Amino acid sequence: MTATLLFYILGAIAVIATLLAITRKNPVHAVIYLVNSFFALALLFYLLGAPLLAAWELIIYAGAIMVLFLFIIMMLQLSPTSDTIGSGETRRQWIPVMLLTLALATCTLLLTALDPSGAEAVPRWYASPRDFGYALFKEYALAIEIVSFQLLFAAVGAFYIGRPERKKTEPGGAE
Amino acid sequence: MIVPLEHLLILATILFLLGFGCVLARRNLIMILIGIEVMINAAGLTLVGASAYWQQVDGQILVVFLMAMTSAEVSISLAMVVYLQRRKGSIDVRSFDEMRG
Amino acid sequence: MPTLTIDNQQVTVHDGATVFEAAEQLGIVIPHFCYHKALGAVGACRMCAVTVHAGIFKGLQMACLLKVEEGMVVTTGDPRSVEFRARVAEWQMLNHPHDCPVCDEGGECQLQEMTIAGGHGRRRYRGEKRTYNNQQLGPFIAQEMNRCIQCYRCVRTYRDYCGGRDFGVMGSRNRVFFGRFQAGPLESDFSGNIVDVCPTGVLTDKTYRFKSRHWDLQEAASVCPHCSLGCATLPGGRYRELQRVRSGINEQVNGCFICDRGRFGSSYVNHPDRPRQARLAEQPVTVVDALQQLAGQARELIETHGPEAVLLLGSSRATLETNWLLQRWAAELGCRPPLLAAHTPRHQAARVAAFDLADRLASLAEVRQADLLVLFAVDPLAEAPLLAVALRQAVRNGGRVLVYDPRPVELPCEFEHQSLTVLQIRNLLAEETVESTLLRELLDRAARPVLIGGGDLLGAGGLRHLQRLATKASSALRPCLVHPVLGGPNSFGSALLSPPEPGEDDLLTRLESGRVKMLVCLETDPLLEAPDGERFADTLTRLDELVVFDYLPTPLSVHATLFIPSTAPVEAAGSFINNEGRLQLFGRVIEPGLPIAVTGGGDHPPREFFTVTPGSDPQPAWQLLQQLLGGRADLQAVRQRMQVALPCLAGFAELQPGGPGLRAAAAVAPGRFEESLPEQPLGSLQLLVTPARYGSDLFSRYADKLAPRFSAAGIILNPQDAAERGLNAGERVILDTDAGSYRLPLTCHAGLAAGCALVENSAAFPHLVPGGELGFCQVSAEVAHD
Amino acid sequence: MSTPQLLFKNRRPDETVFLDGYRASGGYQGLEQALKGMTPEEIRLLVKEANLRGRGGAGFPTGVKWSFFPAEAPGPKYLVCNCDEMEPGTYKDGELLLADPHQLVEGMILSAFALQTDVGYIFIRYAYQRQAENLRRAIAEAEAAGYLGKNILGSGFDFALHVHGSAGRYILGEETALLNGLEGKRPNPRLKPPFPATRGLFGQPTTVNNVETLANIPHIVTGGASWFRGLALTPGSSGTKLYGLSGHLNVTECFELPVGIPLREIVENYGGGVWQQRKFKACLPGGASTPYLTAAQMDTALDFDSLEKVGSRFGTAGVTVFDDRTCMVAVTLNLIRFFARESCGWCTPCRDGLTMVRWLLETIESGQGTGEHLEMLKEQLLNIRGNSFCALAEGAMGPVDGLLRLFEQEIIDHLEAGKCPVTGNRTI
Amino acid sequence: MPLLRDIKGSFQPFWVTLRNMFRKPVTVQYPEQRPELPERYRARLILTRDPDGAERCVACYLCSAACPVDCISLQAAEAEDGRRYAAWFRLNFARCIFCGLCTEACPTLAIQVTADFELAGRDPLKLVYEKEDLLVDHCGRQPDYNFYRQTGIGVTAPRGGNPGESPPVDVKDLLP
Amino acid sequence: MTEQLIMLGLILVKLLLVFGVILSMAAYLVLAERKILARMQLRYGPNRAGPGGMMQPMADLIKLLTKEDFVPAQADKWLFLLAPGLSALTALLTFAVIPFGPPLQIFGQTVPLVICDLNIGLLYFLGLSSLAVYGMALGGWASNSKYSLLGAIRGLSQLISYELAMGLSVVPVVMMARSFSLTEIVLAQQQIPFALLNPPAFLIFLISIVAESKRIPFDLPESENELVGGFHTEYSGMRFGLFFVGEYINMVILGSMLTVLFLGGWSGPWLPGVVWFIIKVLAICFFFIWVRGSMPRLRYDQLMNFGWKVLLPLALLNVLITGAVLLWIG
Repeated sequence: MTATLLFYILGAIAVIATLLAITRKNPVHAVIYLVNSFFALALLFYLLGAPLLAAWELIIYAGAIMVLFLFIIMMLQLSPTSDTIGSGETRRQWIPVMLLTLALATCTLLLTALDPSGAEAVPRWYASPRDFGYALFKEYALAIEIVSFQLLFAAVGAFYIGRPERKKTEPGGAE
Repeated sequence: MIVPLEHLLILATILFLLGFGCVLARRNLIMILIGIEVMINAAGLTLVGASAYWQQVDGQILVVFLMAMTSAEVSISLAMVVYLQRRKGSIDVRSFDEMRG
Repeated sequence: MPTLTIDNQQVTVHDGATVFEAAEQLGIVIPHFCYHKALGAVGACRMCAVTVHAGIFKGLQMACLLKVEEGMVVTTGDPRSVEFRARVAEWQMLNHPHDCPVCDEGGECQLQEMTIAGGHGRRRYRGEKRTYNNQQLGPFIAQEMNRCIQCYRCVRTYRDYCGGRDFGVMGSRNRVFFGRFQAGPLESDFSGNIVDVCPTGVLTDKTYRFKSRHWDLQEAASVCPHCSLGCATLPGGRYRELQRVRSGINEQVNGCFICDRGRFGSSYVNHPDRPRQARLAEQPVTVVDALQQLAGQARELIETHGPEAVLLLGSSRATLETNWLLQRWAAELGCRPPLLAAHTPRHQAARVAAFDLADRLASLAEVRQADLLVLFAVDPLAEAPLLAVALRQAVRNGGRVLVYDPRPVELPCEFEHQSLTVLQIRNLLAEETVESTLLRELLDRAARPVLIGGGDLLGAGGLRHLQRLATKASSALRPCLVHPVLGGPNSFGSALLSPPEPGEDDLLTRLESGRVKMLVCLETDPLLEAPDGERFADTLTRLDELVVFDYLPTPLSVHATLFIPSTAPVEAAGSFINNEGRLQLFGRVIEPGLPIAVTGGGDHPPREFFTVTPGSDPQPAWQLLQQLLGGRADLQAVRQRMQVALPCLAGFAELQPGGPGLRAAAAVAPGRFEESLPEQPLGSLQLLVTPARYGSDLFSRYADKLAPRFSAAGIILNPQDAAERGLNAGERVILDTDAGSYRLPLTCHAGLAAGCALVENSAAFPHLVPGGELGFCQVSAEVAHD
Repeated sequence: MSTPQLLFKNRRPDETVFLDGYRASGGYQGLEQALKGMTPEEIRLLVKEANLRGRGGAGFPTGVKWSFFPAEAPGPKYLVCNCDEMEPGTYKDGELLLADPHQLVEGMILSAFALQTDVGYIFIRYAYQRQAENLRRAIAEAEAAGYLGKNILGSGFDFALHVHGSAGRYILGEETALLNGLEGKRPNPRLKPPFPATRGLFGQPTTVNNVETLANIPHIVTGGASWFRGLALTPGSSGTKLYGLSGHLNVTECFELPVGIPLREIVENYGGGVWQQRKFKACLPGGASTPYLTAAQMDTALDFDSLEKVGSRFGTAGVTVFDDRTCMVAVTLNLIRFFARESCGWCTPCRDGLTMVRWLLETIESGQGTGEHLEMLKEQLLNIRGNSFCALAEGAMGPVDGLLRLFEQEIIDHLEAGKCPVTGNRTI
Repeated sequence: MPLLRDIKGSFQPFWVTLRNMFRKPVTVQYPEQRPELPERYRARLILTRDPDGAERCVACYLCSAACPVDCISLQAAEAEDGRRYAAWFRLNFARCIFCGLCTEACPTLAIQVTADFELAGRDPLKLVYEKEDLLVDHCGRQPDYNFYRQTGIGVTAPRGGNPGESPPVDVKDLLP
Repeated sequence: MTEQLIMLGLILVKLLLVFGVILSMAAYLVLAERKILARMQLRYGPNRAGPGGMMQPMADLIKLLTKEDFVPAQADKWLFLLAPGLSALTALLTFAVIPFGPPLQIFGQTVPLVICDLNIGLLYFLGLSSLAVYGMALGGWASNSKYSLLGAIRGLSQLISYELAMGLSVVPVVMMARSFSLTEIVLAQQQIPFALLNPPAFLIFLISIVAESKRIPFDLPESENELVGGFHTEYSGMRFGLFFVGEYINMVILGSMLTVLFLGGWSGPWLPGVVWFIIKVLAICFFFIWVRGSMPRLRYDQLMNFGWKVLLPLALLNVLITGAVLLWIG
C-alpha cells in the first residue's frame, strides 16, 4: 500500500519536475529541476528493487552528469535564453511538438490498454547488490569490456574536442 | 505488488515524451541535451520496471550500460557544446546553419 | 614665417615672434616672471633663459627677448639653462620670506611653481634679508612687500597698461619698492589687475584675504554682468559663497584684465537679504507649488480676460535662453509676446545695435588696434570701464582719441575732449555743423577708425545717425566700425530676440491701459531699472497679480504677490550677448544655497547635515520656465532649438564657456527712422543722469565689497550756469525734475557742457535712471527751512 | 714727456683754459676747417679711418657706431655726451674738463655736424660741479663766438648744446639708462634693440659718446686719420689716452700717454713706483670693472687688444695699483659693494646676484667661509656674467673673475686660516 | 635528492606547528596589558601651540589638501595682530586613516600625531573633533619652533626685527 | 505496530541526539580550530567570550543571527537563499548511515547505533557527497558575482576530480569487507583496521576527504586572498553561517567515514565503542586543523594535476592490486 502510494507520489514529482525542467528559461534552473526529477527516479528505482541502480542514479546522474552540465553552464556563463514557451514565436513552435507528443501518447495509451498483460501488477522484488554483481560480471562480462572501451573512446574524444584551451577535459568522460 | 505494469509504462512514456518534446522544441543545445537525458532515464525506468516485472536482474544490468553510455554521450556532447560556443559565441542551434542549402 | 627647432620639435611661427612664444605654441612652458602676455617682454627677471645652439646669438639667451630666426635650434632643458634658471630662482628667493603658509597666493603662486620648476630647493644664502614696511592700499588690495621679487609687472600693468598714476616704483638695487608715494587707496578703476599679474603674494585681494586656497575654489569660465562689454571672468566660490573674481582671458574682448567693478562687484551673490524662498502672498511655498499656481492663474486670466491680461517682461539681465523660453511660454499661453526689456529707450538703442549696426560692429580688440577713435556721448569709465583701457592701448599704439560728450570725461590716456550737449552731439552726428566736416575729414584719413557711441545719451536715434556716419566714412578698402555701448549685460541679446521693427507700445502704456491683470517680471525690477519708475509704481496697484522671478533683493520683489527665486549668473550656466554682438557662455561656479558661513552662524558649519541644502530653492530662470512649459530639455537642448529657430545663433550649441565666443548679429536693412528732438523749456537745464562708476548697476549696488567706492550724491553744473543762477560750489541746491525734487550739494566743473546738469545715478535717486528720453530740470538755490 | 699732448695740451695746474687760450692753442680750427671744407660724410669717414675707439670703457669703434646713425634722415636727432664718470678709479674726464672744456664743446659741434644732429646734451656727473661750470662757461663763450647756435660760422648748420646734471648714480653711465635719466624717467637701462641710433632720446635717433672720445674729434679733423693712428704704440691701436693713476703709487695723477704703453712704464716711470717701497701685487688696468693684472703681466701693453688677450680689459684706463699688503678679497669685496649698491634693480642677476656675491665675499673675507662658498662664488661668476640686462653686472664680475682666476689661492688661504691672511683681520 | 627533500619539506611544517603549540603565545592582552607603542606611532592628531602659547596653526589648508580621505576642513581668518589662524578646524576621526600626511604637510608643525590610539566609539559624530578638542596646551615635538619668527613678515616681532633680517628699507631715502 | 512505533521513536531519539552532538561538535570545532591555529601561531585565539573563550560559538551564533540577511540586487534570489541550506542539509543527511557504536541492548531490544543501517550505506554516502557540491555551486552561481562564480567553478571541477579518487579508494574496502553496509565494514575491521591492511587506499581517501571538505590545502573554492571568499563572498549572516556550519559538519562526517572505513569504527579496547568512535573522529578533526595550520594552499593547476594524474591512477592501481591479492588469498 505504502509502496503504491509512494510510486504515485514519486511519479508525480518526477513528471512535474521534468516538465518544469524542460520549460525553464535559465539552464541552471532546468538542471536543478532535473536533479529533482532524477532524485525521484532514483527512489522509484529503489522501490522497484534496484537499490544499487538507485544509488548509481544519484551518483552518476545527479552527482556527475548534472554537475557537469552545471559546470559547463557556469564556465560558458550562459545567459537565460529566450526560447521558452513564454514568448510568442516560440509558443507557436511548441504546437507541432504538442501535436506529435499527443499522438504518441495516444498511441501508447491505446497500446497499453489493448495489451492485457499491462494490467498485471509489478511485484515487490529485490535484487541485492551481490546478485546484481554476479549477473553483471559473469553473464555480461564481454558487454562490460565493450562499454569500458566505449567510455575510453568517449574520454579521448572529449579530450580531443575540448583540446584548444582546456588541457583537462571534462572529467565526466572517464566515468 | 506495487502498481500495475501499465501505470509504470505510462509514467515512463510521459517522461519520455516530455524529453522528446524538449528536444524538438528547444533551441538551446544544453536544453536539448537535457531532453535527451530525460528520455534516457525514461527508458531506464522502463527497464527497471521490466526487470522487476519479470524478476530478472538483466533489465537492471541494461540500465547500467545505459548509464555508462549516457556518461560517454554527455562527455562528448558537452565537449562539443564548449567547442561550438567558442566558435560561434552562442549555443543556439539556429546559429549552426552553415550547411543550410 | 621662420621655422625653428625647440627641444627637438619643429615649429613655424609668425615673423617677429619670440622664442618664448614659439615654445608656448609647442606647449613648452619656459619659466618666467616678468613676461606677461598683455604686458610683453622686458627681460628683467632673466628666468626664461634657454640655450641657443644655432642662431646669430648662441649660448644662453632670454627666450622672451630673442626673436625667432629661420633654422634656429633651441633647447630649454639642457644643463646650462637649467642651472642658470635655478640660480635665478635662488637669487629671487634671497629675500623672499618663509611665509607661504600665511600667504594668500600660496597654491597659485608663480614663484612657488617656478622655484620648483627652476630646481632651486635649498636656501644657501645666509645673509640678512631685506624687509620693507607695507602700505595700506585701500579696501581692495593688500600689500606685503617683503615677498616682492621685483618683476615690475604691477607697475607695468597699473601705469603702462591701465594708465593709473598713483602707483609706481621707488628706490634702486635690491631695495626697489612698488607702491604709492604715500599710503592710501589706489585711485585707478583697474587696480585689481595688479593682483592677477603679481606672480607672488605681494599684492593680494584684500576682500578675499585668508578666505580660501586656490585649490579649494570652484571656478568656471564666466562673463562679467556689470556692463555690456561682457568681459571674461573667472569667479571662484567655496562653501556656497562667491569669494572672488579673477580676470578671464578673451583676446577679442577684455584681453587679460577687468575693471574693479567687475572684480569686486560680485558679492551681490552673497547678499544677506537675497530672497531664497518662493512666496505666495507673503507665505512661503515650494517652487513647484508656486509654478503651478502661476501657470494656473495665467491660463485662467487669459481665458477670462483675453491675451492682454498677462504681460510677461523679460530683461537685459536675464540670459539669452531665459528670454527665449519666456517668448515660448508666452506663445504657449496665448498671451502677447513678452517685452524683453523694461527700459524701453535702452532697448530701442540695443535694437539699433543688433540690427542696423550688425555688419560694422567693432570688438574691443579692434578698438585697441584702431588709429582713430571718436567717442560720442560715452563716458567709458562709468559705462564700460574696460573700453577706457582699450582706448589707452589704442593711444599707446599711436592712435588718437576724440571725445564728444557733455560730461567731464576722464580717460587714462591722452584724448581730446569737446564738451557738447547731447543735442549738439546729435547735430554733429547728423552732419549739420562745421565740426562734422572736420570729423569726416579725419575719419577719411584714418586707417582703422572706430566710432564709439553711448546708447544711453544718444538713444536709438543717435545710434542710427552714428550708423549713417560710419557708412559714409567707410570705403571699399576699409570699413569704419562702430562700437556701441549698451545698457545691460544682455541688452544686445534681448534686442536680438525682439522683432527688428519695434512695436508701438511699451511697458508703461500697456500697464496704464488697465487691461493687464498679471505682470510677470523675469529678473528685472522696472522700479530701479527703467525710467519713470514712479509711474510704474502707480500702475502696480491696478494689477491683480505681480509675479517676480529674481535673485536680488529688489524693491519689486517685496511687492510681488508671487515671488519665485531664481539663480544669480554664477549659480547657473547661461549666455549673454555683449555690446558688439558676441555671444558668450558662462558656466556654473557654485550651487545655489546659503553659504556655510551663514548656516554655521559665522562659526564652523553645522555638525549635522541634511539631504537638502538650506536656501537651495533658487533654480535657474530657464529651468523654471522649462517647467512651466512642461518640457524636460536641458540647457544644451534649449540651445539646439534656439539655433534652429534663430539662424543668427548658428553654432550656439557647440559653444563652450571660456572661448572667444561667437559673433551673433542679424543685419537687416535699416528701417525708416524719424526723430523728433524735444524742445528745451526756457531757463531749464538738460538733465544728464549718468551711471556712477560704482553702485549704478544693480549688481554692484548690492555688492557690499564695493561700498567703499560708492561716491556721495551730488550735482555738477558748468560754472557759468551756476553763476547765472547765483549758485556756489559746495552749497546744497534743489534739483527739480519730472521724477521729483532733490536736495544736493553742488559741484562746478568747467568740463561739463554748458546748459547741462549732471547727476550720478545711485541708490539715493532710484528714479533717476540713466538713458531714456532727454529730460530737463530746474536747479535753484535752497530756500532756508523754517 | 715725449708723448704728444693732444687733450692735455692746455693743461695747467689749477687753471682752466677757456676760449682765448683754447683758440690760441689752435682750438676751433678744426671746426672752421670742417664746416667750410668738409661734408659730414667726410668727417664720419675720417673718424672711421682714424680707428678711434670709444674711451668710455667699452672701446667700440666710434666710426662704426656713427655709421649706424641715420645722419641724413629728417627729423630731430640728438648727440649726447656721456660725462657721468662714476667708475671707481677713473677721473680722466673730470681732469680734461677742468683743464680744457672747449675741447669737448668743439668735439661735440664737429660730431653734431658729422651726424647732422641739431641738439646736444652733456650729461655730467653730479659731483663734477666745477667741470659743469666750466662747460657752461665754455658753451656761453662758444655761443657768443658763433660756434654754437643758429647758422654756425655761416655754414647753415644749427646746433644747440645743453649741460644736464646727473642725479648721481653709476647706472646713468649706461647709455640707455642715461637717456632715460635725460628724459626724466627712472634710469633703468632700456631694452636693446632698438639701439639709441634708431630710437634713443625721446624716441629719436641718438648717439651717445664719451667726453674723451668727443674731445679727440677736433684733433683727428685737424691732424688727419693716419697721424692719429700713428700716435699709438701698438699696431691696431690709435691715438693717445688719458691714464688716471691711483692706488698704491707714489704719483697718482692723470697722464696723457699713447695707447699701447706698457704697464711697467706707467707704474715705474709715471706712477713713480709702488709706494712705501712695497712690491706691486696687482692692478686694475681700466677702472673697477676690469679684471686684475698681476706682477707677471707688468709688460703688457695697455691697449684694447693686448689686454683682451691677457683676460682683462682696457676700460677707461683708470689704472689702480695695489701693493703686496693688500688683501685682494677685500679689494674685490669693496668693489662689489659698490656695484651692488649701484645696481638699478631692474634685472635679477644684478639686483640679487650681486647681493649674493657680496655676501659670499663677506663670508670668505671674514674667514667664515668654506669650500662650498668658493664653489658658489664660481657659480655666481659663471651665471651672472653675460646674462644680465646691461653691462653693470657684467663689469662687476670683472674683478671677481680676476680674483678667482689669479688669486684663488688667496681665497683658499682665507678659508683655511679662518681670517684674512694678509691683514690678519677676522672681520671687516 | 630532491624527492627526499620534498618529502622532508612536506612533513617539516607539521613538526613546526606542533612544536609551536606548546610554546607561550606572544599576544599582548590589550585592555589588561598596555601595549608599548613606538615613539613615532601615528594615532590621534593634535594642534599644538608655539612657545609663546599662541596657536601654531595658521590655517594654510595644506593639511586638508594633503589629506587623502578629506577628513580635515577648516576656515582661515585674520586676527587683529595680523596673525592668520583657523576660525574653525574640524577633523573627522571617523574618516581619518592616521596616515600622518597632514603632519608632514604642516609647515608650522601645528598638527602633530600622538600615540593616543584609543578613539573607538559608537557614535561617529563624537569622532568629529573641533578645534577646541584638538588644541593642546603644549608645543608637542620641536618645542622651540615658532613659525612667525622665521617667516620674514612682521607679526610677532616688528618688521625686520626677526633674526636674519635687516631693518625695513626707507624707500624715500635718496641714498642707494 | 508498537514495535514499529518504538523503532521510529528510537530513530527520532537517535536523530536528535546525533544531530545535537554533531551540531555542537561542529560549533566547538570552530572554536577548537581557532584556538589550535592560534596556538600554532603563538597566539591565544578567542578568549573573551566566557571562560577561556568557551562561549565564543554562542557569540558567533548570536552575531550571525543578528546580522543583516543580505541578498545582492542581481542575484538569483531563490537559489541564493536555498544554497546554504542545501549545503548544510546534505552534510547532515550523510550521517544517517554512519554507525557510531556497537549495537546497544536497551529494554531487551537490540538498538543499532546507526540511524539507518542501509545495506548500500557506502553508496548512499557517495551519492550524498556528490550532491553536496550543489550547495556550493548554486550559491556561487546565484550570487552573480565574479568571485563567487569563479569559486563555484573551481569547486565543481575540484569535487568531481576528487570524488572519483575517493570512490575508487573505497572499492578495495568494499572488496575486503564484501559489503556495502557500513556496519559490516566496521565489523570486518574488528581485528585489523583497513588503514593498516591497505594503507594506499587510506591515504588516497584521506587526501580526497580533505579536498572534499574544501579545506587547506585544497580550499580553492573560497581562497580568500584571490577570490575574497569564493562561492560565499556575497553571503552574510546566518546564511553564511550555514555554509560555515556545513563545512564543519562535513569535517565531522568525513572524519566519521574515515573512521568507519579505515580505522575500525567504534572498535577498540577498554573503552566503550561510542567513545572510541568519538576519539577517533576528533583525532581526525585535529589532523584536519593541523594540516590547515601547516600547509600552504595549492595552486589550481597543481590541484587538478594531483587529482587526475596521481590520485586517480594510484586508486585504480590499488583496486587492481587489492583485487589480485584478494583473489590470490581466495
